[in-house]
Amino acid sequence: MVKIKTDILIIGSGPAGLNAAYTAASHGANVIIVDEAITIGGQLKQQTQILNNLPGEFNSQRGFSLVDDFYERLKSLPITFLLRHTMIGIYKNNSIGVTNGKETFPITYKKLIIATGAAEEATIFPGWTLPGVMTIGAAQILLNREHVLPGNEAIILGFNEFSLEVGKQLESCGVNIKAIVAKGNYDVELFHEAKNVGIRVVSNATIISATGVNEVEKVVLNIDGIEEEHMVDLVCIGNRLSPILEAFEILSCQLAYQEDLGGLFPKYYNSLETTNTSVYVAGNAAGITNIGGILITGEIAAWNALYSLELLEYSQFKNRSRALWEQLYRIEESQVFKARIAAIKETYKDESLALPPFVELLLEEC
Amino acid sequence: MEKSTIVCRCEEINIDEIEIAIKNGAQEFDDIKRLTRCGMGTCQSKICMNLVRKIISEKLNKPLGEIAPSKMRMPLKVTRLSALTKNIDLCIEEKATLEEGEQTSV
Amino acid sequence: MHINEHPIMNNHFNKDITFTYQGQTFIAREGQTLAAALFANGIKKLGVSRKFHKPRGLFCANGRCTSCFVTVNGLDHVLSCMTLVEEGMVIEANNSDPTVRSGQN
Amino acid sequence: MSKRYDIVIIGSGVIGSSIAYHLSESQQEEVLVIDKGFPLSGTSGSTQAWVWVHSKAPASYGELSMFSAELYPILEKKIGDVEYKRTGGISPFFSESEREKALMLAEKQATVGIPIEVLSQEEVLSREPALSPNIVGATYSPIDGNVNPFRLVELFIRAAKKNNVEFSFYTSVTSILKKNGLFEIETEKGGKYTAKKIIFAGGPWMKELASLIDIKVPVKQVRGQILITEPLTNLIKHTIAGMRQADNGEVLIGYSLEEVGYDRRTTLDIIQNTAQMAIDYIPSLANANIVRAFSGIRVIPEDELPIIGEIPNVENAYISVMHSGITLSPIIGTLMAELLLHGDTSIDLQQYSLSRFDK
Repeated sequence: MVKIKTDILIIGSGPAGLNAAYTAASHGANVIIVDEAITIGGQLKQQTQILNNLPGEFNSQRGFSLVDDFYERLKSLPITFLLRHTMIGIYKNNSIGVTNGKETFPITYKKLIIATGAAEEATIFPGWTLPGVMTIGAAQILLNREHVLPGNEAIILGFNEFSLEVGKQLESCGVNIKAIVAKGNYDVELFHEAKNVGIRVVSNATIISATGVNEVEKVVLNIDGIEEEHMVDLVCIGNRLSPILEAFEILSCQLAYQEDLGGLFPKYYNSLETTNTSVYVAGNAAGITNIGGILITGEIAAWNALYSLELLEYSQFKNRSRALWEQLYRIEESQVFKARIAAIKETYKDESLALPPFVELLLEEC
Repeated sequence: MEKSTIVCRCEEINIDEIEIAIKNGAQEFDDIKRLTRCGMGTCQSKICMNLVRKIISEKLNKPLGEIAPSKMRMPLKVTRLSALTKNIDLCIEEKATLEEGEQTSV
Repeated sequence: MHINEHPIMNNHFNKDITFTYQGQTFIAREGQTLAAALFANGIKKLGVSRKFHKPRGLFCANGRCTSCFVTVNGLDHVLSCMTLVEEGMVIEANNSDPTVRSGQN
Repeated sequence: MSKRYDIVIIGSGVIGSSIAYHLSESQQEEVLVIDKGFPLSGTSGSTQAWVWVHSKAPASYGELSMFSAELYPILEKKIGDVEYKRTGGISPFFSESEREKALMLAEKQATVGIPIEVLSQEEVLSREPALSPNIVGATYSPIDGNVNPFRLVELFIRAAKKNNVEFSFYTSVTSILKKNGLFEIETEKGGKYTAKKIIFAGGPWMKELASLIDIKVPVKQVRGQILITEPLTNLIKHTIAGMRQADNGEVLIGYSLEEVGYDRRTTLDIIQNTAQMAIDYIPSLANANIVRAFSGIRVIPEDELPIIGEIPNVENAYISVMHSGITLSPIIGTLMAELLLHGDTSIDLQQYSLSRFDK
């Protein structure tokens, strides 16, 4: 019979979960980190681009090497990794139920940090269910994690920083990107970047259909009213991300909505505690942001969990907490930070609580 | 977009079927789910939830933020029954048994 | 196709293994997922949908969409994107609803 | 301005919808059905939906259930395919000591014509080979079956709408006053309706609803948690006490009963327990994937028998609340339509009157 107890339980071993684990374990907390994947790192494992916006304590590096970096930091700390374990639900006493596919058992915790990250939104069109049509994240996983070529001739649907980055990575491995399809307005700077590397971006364009017998063979685009056909064996859907909500929902955390945070997300305070006491949120699950924001929110959640476990002195906690929020303000896209602070303000309002002066200050600043 | 375009990959429910459900009074994802089986398949609406919410928002002219998400169910991922049976002696306080067949039927 | 020389990353696979799909033998790298091993061998269609029997394959690669189910060693509906390939694995396409058989684990 | 109706039904679950449909068949009355939510968001949408007769006690209640089951084929001809299947019902037992009880049940139910066989182990396993060899016997009746509750409620509503019944969903009733012999109904949305007659079909929410007219209805809420497998190839032919396989191949499994008010959450405690029960009954289910668990709040009257008919001391007010609403909806709809349109019923409902609790 498995019976597991811990101070801090973290769901998700992506950058937010790892940074939370590092912070928590290096201040004396027992930590269990649960992830359904085979190795730690979440979506960072297949990021080959050099990450900008890393907080000061991290060296500028590529995503997959940051995972190795974390591995080195974490291996001597009191952290239990439960990889290939999936959180599937909760027990009546609020323990988290985890399965490894063979058995299911509860983990009891004092504080829970949920860092389940984000999921890629789909884009629908006739033929989007064909094999060979996949999310751009899936194509990147094949390419960089599995070292498998996802196709030879590709169309990318959706023009944004990430879809262009993966487009470049695909090209560098020999995939011919026939076009990136941009719906309407796009970032001029991004357009020039694409142009510089020789990737064609078609604007004011949509996909009419993807067809093929057993897998995708052809797509028809509508570019500014003119139809264009392409023979392809790969269609990548490069839509936006939205926070993964399942765990929060079954924990009865209330949800809120902010367009700039990626849609629905769990309501939280400036402690990153959700409306379910002792449940914290970190990383993209708390609103879609950049890698810096992901790492910092992981640390903020951990500091607050530590403080409420009385593992920190007040002054130590207060100073670091403040510094982290200021760092977040500097590192995050301003509209993301604004949306986050607005969301926190809403949470206090909904719960009829006074806004802490510090948050008020941040509100003024942005 | 063609009305026959699939929205729910698992149960293969298309735009048309969702719009009909909305016409019949459905306002939330779960209303549509119960009428059409959209989101009831193996992925449990993880892929179609926001697609459907967007259709509802457009059809009813309501902000996306006001369209409730589908109610997520345990287990959060498909799980073998055999994996669920192990370790059950832990927290069960009231042993739930069935005396008469009709008791779970309504 | 397997990528032998990745432009940025070192090759983190060091062993080849074999598996069968629909009775045919293929080579994978130890450490790859089933979905990737199949994809590398040109197998994109992993099965058909329930209602209209349309082809299905890898879509999200993160265990969420359940489009990549295959049968592994007789056990139906295994997520190929979340399962590592193993030497000698017998993999079959997901062309009908799963059948539960006794005597498996 | 308030809109006038002959009959207002509160509750659009399987019972309210069935009554609405059966009332509408004669197309004599103007009928409105009000529901606080959307159809199937409550109890009727969270059930295994057995049409279950054979173990219903006392025998007179079993008989009412049997009459209802017999109406299903006729109902399907009128409202459309509700995936009704008379699969036969099997209620297995695991120890020889239970055989005695089974024989007594068979004897009692025979008095009202419910056919029950008490099967030996070989007979059970030959009828339903997927069942566990640990089963020593079972009661079996050919009258039991199941139905698709989503189709059933949807088609009741569709047929009623065709006959000009009006429905108002997402409408909570906030007050009911009786003035000059008419019921004045106000809703949260600000709607006002008057009705000559009113029917309460609020299922588990009946207590709160009835309090609007100062009536006490002795019912309790009981949560049942149900597991669903992904669709499987044919495995189970019969409706088995605790589980059934739906038309699309999903196996529904549920045994739990908990009194937790209106809390509709599921818990892994019950889910894991239910999973064990499923494998105890059908060992090969071990390899099936569970895709979801859900719960429904069942309503169970204090003496477990339906409460049907006129509400004592409130003229023109009626009630229909019961457990096993799926099984009973065809007969309840029929009888309530008779009662409201003709003032009398073809089956005596005296034993199901709300007044029985006054004693």
